[in-house]
Amino acid sequence: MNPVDLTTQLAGITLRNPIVTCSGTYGFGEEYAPYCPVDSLGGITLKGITPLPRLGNPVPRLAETPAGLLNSVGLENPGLEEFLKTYLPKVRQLPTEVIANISGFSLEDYVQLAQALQKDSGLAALEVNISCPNVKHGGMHFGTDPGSAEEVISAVKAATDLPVIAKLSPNVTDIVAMARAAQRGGADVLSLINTLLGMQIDIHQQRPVLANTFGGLSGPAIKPVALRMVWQVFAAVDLPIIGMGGIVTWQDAVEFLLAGATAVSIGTGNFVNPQAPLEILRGITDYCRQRGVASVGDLVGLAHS
Amino acid sequence: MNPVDLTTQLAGITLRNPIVTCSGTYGFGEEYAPYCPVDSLGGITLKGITPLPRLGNPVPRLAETPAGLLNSVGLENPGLEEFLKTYLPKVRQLPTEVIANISGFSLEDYVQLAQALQKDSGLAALEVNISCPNVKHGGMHFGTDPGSAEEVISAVKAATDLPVIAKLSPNVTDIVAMARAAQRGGADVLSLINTLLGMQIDIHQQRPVLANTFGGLSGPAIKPVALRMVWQVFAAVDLPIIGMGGIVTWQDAVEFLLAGATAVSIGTGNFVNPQAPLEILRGITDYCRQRGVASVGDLVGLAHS
Amino acid sequence: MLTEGQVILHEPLGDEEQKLRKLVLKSPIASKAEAGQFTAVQVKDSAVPSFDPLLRRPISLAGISSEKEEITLLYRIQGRGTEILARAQVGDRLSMMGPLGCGFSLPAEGELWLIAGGIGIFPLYPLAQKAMAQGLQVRLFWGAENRPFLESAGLTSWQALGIPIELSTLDGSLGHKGLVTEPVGNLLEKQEIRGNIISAATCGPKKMMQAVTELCLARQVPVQVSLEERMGCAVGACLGCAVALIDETGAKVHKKVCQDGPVFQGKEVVWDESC
Amino acid sequence: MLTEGQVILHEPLGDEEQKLRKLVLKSPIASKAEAGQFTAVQVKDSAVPSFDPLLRRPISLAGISSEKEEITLLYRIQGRGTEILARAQVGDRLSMMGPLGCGFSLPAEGELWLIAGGIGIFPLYPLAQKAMAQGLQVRLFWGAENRPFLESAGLTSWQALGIPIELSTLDGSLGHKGLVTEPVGNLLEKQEIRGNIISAATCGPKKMMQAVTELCLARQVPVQVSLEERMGCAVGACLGCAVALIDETGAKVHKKVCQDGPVFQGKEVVWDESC
Ligand SMILES: Cc1cc2nc3c(=O)[nH]c(=O)nc-3n(C[C@H](O)[C@H](O)[C@H](O)COP(=O)(O)OP(=O)(O)OC[C@H]3O[C@@H](n4cnc5c(N)ncnc54)[C@H](O)[C@@H]3O)c2cc1C
Ligand SMILES: Cc1cc2nc3c(=O)[nH]c(=O)nc-3n(C[C@H](O)[C@H](O)[C@H](O)COP(=O)(O)OP(=O)(O)OC[C@H]3O[C@@H](n4cnc5c(N)ncnc54)[C@H](O)[C@@H]3O)c2cc1C
Ligand SMILES: Cc1cc2nc3c(=O)[nH]c(=O)nc-3n(C[C@H](O)[C@H](O)[C@H](O)COP(=O)(O)O)c2cc1C
Ligand SMILES: Cc1cc2nc3c(=O)[nH]c(=O)nc-3n(C[C@H](O)[C@H](O)[C@H](O)COP(=O)(O)O)c2cc1C
Ligand code: FES
Ligand code: FES
Repeated sequence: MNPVDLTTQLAGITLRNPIVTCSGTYGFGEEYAPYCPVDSLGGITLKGITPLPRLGNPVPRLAETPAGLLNSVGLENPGLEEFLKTYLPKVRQLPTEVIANISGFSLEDYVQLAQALQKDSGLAALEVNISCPNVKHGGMHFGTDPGSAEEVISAVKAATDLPVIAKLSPNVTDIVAMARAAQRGGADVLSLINTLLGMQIDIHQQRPVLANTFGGLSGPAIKPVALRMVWQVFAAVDLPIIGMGGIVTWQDAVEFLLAGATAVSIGTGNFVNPQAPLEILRGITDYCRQRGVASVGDLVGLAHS
Repeated sequence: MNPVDLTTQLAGITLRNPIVTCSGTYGFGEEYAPYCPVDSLGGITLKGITPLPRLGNPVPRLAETPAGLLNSVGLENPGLEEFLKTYLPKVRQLPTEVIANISGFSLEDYVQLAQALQKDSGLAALEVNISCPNVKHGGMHFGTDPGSAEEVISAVKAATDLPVIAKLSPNVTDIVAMARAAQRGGADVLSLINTLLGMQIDIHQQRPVLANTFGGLSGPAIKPVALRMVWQVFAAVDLPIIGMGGIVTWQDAVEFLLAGATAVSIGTGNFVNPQAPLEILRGITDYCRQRGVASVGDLVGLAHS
Repeated sequence: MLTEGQVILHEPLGDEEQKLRKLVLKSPIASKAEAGQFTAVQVKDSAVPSFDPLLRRPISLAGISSEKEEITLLYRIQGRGTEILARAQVGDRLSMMGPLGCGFSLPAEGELWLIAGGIGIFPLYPLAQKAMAQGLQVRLFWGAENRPFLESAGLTSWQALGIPIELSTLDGSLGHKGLVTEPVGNLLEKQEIRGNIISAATCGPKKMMQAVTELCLARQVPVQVSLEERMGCAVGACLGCAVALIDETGAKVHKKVCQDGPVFQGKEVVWDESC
Repeated sequence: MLTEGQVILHEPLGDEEQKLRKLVLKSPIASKAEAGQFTAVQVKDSAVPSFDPLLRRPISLAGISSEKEEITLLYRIQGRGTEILARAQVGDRLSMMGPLGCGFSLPAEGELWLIAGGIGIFPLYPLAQKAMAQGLQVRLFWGAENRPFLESAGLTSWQALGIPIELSTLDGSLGHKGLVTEPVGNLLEKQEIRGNIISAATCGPKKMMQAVTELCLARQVPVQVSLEERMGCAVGACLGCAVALIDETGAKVHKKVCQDGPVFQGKEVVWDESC
């Protein structure tokens, strides 16, 4: 039996396989290492960083929902300076491709972050989060207005020599319009989806469960929406896609590949099963083998035909 | 112990309690009668009708997802003429308030339907579905563009003397903008949410499960999104809200009331438990009694303060 | 009717590897049910509520005993729903809706041919019992993968009825080697049966039922077909389970498998469309 | 470490109406665990996968036996997660992550006061055992609703340790009537204990731990607190379980209950903020 070729090309980055992990769910790459060897992953995406350190939102920050998870972490992060000093030297040693994730409240924020993160940082790519729904001021704007999205992506693109991944918010009327805007801005890859804005109410205390009222919904509950958006964007825009949103099992991952994702990213799934990436990798490999698929890339978008 | 006052006022309509059922999930009111006495309901909403009969989409039309259901029924309905002839005489006899639900592909469609349905029809209100995601041409447009939404609601309002309920789609960037547009158009009540657009892929056959590719996601999976939208609209727009999306238990229903819904509507929950409306009614009543709440209306929006 | 059925017996049906199960429940459904009707059973494996999986599963009534107030469900473990169902223990109570839908109707006289494909055999047994009780002649055609399946899925009970049985297997391990439609077609061709009053009822894979219907109609044999479709409400309220039919006027209409069916007149079904 | 723990014993702890459970598992976690650490256990009640409920539940290690490779979890049935957990049968295997977090540290010498509120008692028992093994003097203050709770939640095991115990109940049914902080405060006030080297460890409701911390710090008694927060990953990767602390420089920082805690120095915790 021939081995299945798992290597995955994403706009010049070569991943050993199509499995990556989602920003904000995988810390800075070391936390899950005892559960899932980092060198078995195609890549990891780091927690989103901002120019200045952020304490994030008050707790409770999490709420469980039917087959889902609400979070209102609110972009807690050490800030750019501390990231460069303390985290970057460690993450660049990790035996996998490392994608940084950046967030900002203004165009200047994004540019400042992008300028500080170039190819010589050892990072593989820059994922631009224009979609975090938790930050009240500004964050949402870039992710829901095509004009602003184009502007911020092209500013980032101009500021760094790293490949640029635009991470899209699902909280929009027209995901394809957002994807096209990111493409016009020069994005090399699209990453979708971020979380859906949701909330939960504590009926005993008669107030929202999350201290921040709203949070981002992730996990299996949102998988049908994520898959639909990957499908739509694949059909309309000629850029590679990192698909995410509710992937826990290998079957979920195969759905995303067939819908048009070149790589798949695991977020909340890690909380359910810290070995989910490993099991997904194994499952995808077996699926290819059983069907005589020589390269995992051959699955991408197959359900469209 | 004083009895709890369950009567619910919705823009001039008096419901005996705040429990109604969702359009498209409760047929024309008789199908579930053996499971849940119609006279125990505050109201029922009929399957959406269009001017002409529609066969709807090919099967499979349903797919189960984690804590959710995708449907692509595609507005199958007997059309206005047959509705008036065969269905209306029966539904107007039902011992509860009956809300008709209308859909169209043009402004004229909506006006035609609205003109045919006046107070003397015996109906309690007209719910205008500007949000059905299943129809490829037109349907979505009214539900995602504030200008068109305002236009269609005001045309309907002008054409009927029945109270007008605008049913909003969650597939938008800004639900409050849509709610405001409906208010400007003269809506008496807002109803939210309709289904989220989603899909599922059959990894064995390598094609979408639904013959129509996309379908509307309903059920517990979408509850956090629905609740958030009800919360946002309640905070911003001064119109009564019928809240729906994933309500199966009485606790779910109380969450919606506390978020700002004046009435709650059960859709997919009926499929899970055909006595869900009864159990929800009982649960809400006990909740009020145990907390010394005299009238269910006192719960509405309570979690905002 | 929404009631709880209490599990009285739950055991593998035949060889374990066929993944077939027999589930007998004490249920008031028994007193009202007819052959061809079904129940929508909640699949849950725990006293603690969960919304995943969400929906009930439609399962045909494969045995109806109104005296004992018992119904029998026969099913194959196929996915998560039936896997969960398979874990029900004797004594457990399952939430069931039913009897649902419209079952088979019996001809007034003559010979009733039952034509089954695979697990499509299950709803036909109570029909055979009822037909024989009414003095009709019953004949079974049953096709499947192979002998172990047929033997597991209840062949002996059928043989016990003492009716003529024509078996087919794809691998030839029992009966005719090939499709069930072949023996059906052969017998329909025979001169001597031409004079008889024959009607047919079929249940199985869609393609097979279509072929059976075409064969029968070509010989003016009326045929009832039992269709399957994914269900939401199971009571006619959601239009999830639509099937396309040609009505008396020749117009294409949609009916609901759950409420108008699952049994339809074969001549009405529009086979070549999914809906 | 992700391993499967096999259920060896699972029984009500004390009165059924207290809804407390004792769960003993054979688990490699035992060989590495320290008092104050916890495990994140998957709550599922069926062999068939389900995503509702979705998340693991953090439960403290209430007993650690490295010789027998056994851990004990004590918990109260509160919601769906623990209800499902309560259905685990002897022989079942539960997926567990752990040992997780940073536990209590022991002082080098002197007297260790354990101050518990309600089920906050559970992680303190292995700490008491370890402290006594190292020759420290241990004293317990334990407050709860009423006598049946205290007796159910393990009072006899504590009494068996032969240490001084001050009980409080809200209804006065056992020990001091009132809050656990009152006996703690009273003893701290007493002249004679002033000279001793005392340190404290507390676990219980947040408000109670805050009061305990304030009392202790006012008397220069160092106090460790075991905090609770809702968890996503349980390994420090999601920042769901943040707690606000004041670091050495006086700056407000966030730490993670799951990774940096659950045990923190009381003096560092910013109590008046949720985060
Ligand atoms: C009227 C009727 C009678 C039936 N009688 C029987 C019977 O007697 N014995 C038996 O073994 N099976 C029967 N089935 C099929 C049975 O409902 C499906 O096998 C079962 O739902 C799929 O297995 P699962 O739930 O384990 O799969 P899952 O993977 O858990 O199902 C996922 C979803 O797909 C739907 N689905 C999958 N396959 C089918 C199918 N073939 N038909 C309808 N929905 C499907 C399920 O309802 C569910 O919503 C009947 C179906 C219908 C419509
Ligand atoms: C470090 C740590 C150690 C713990 N040790 C114990 C123990 O030894 N014994 C014990 O009985 N309980 C313990 N708990 C609390 C236990 O995790 C919660 O009681 C339990 O998650 C809530 O019960 P449930 O899952 O049945 O409720 P559900 O209603 O099913 O929970 C819903 C959600 O809320 C979260 N949640 C609810 N209450 C709490 C809470 N108080 N703290 C954190 N998350 C919560 C759950 O994790 C879940 O995500 C501990 C919690 C933490 C953080
Ligand atoms: C706790 C948590 C924190 C997150 N933080 C970030 C973040 O900092 N930046 C970002 O782009 N996305 C963030 N996300 C979104 C995820 O990267 C991912 O897009 C989303 O959760 C959907 O995938 P999933 O369903 O597999 O979790 C976060 C998600 C979770 C659950
Ligand atoms: C099978 C099905 C058919 C539906 N048909 C309609 C319809 O005709 N008109 C409409 O406005 N909404 C329709 N809906 C949407 C529901 O009325 C409701 O808004 C949505 O399902 C969310 O509520 P739920 O989660 O309680 O089901 C339909 C939903 C389902 C599941
Ligand atoms: S399943 Fe709802 S109409 Fe048939
Ligand atoms: S639970 Fe994820 S960081 Fe603590």
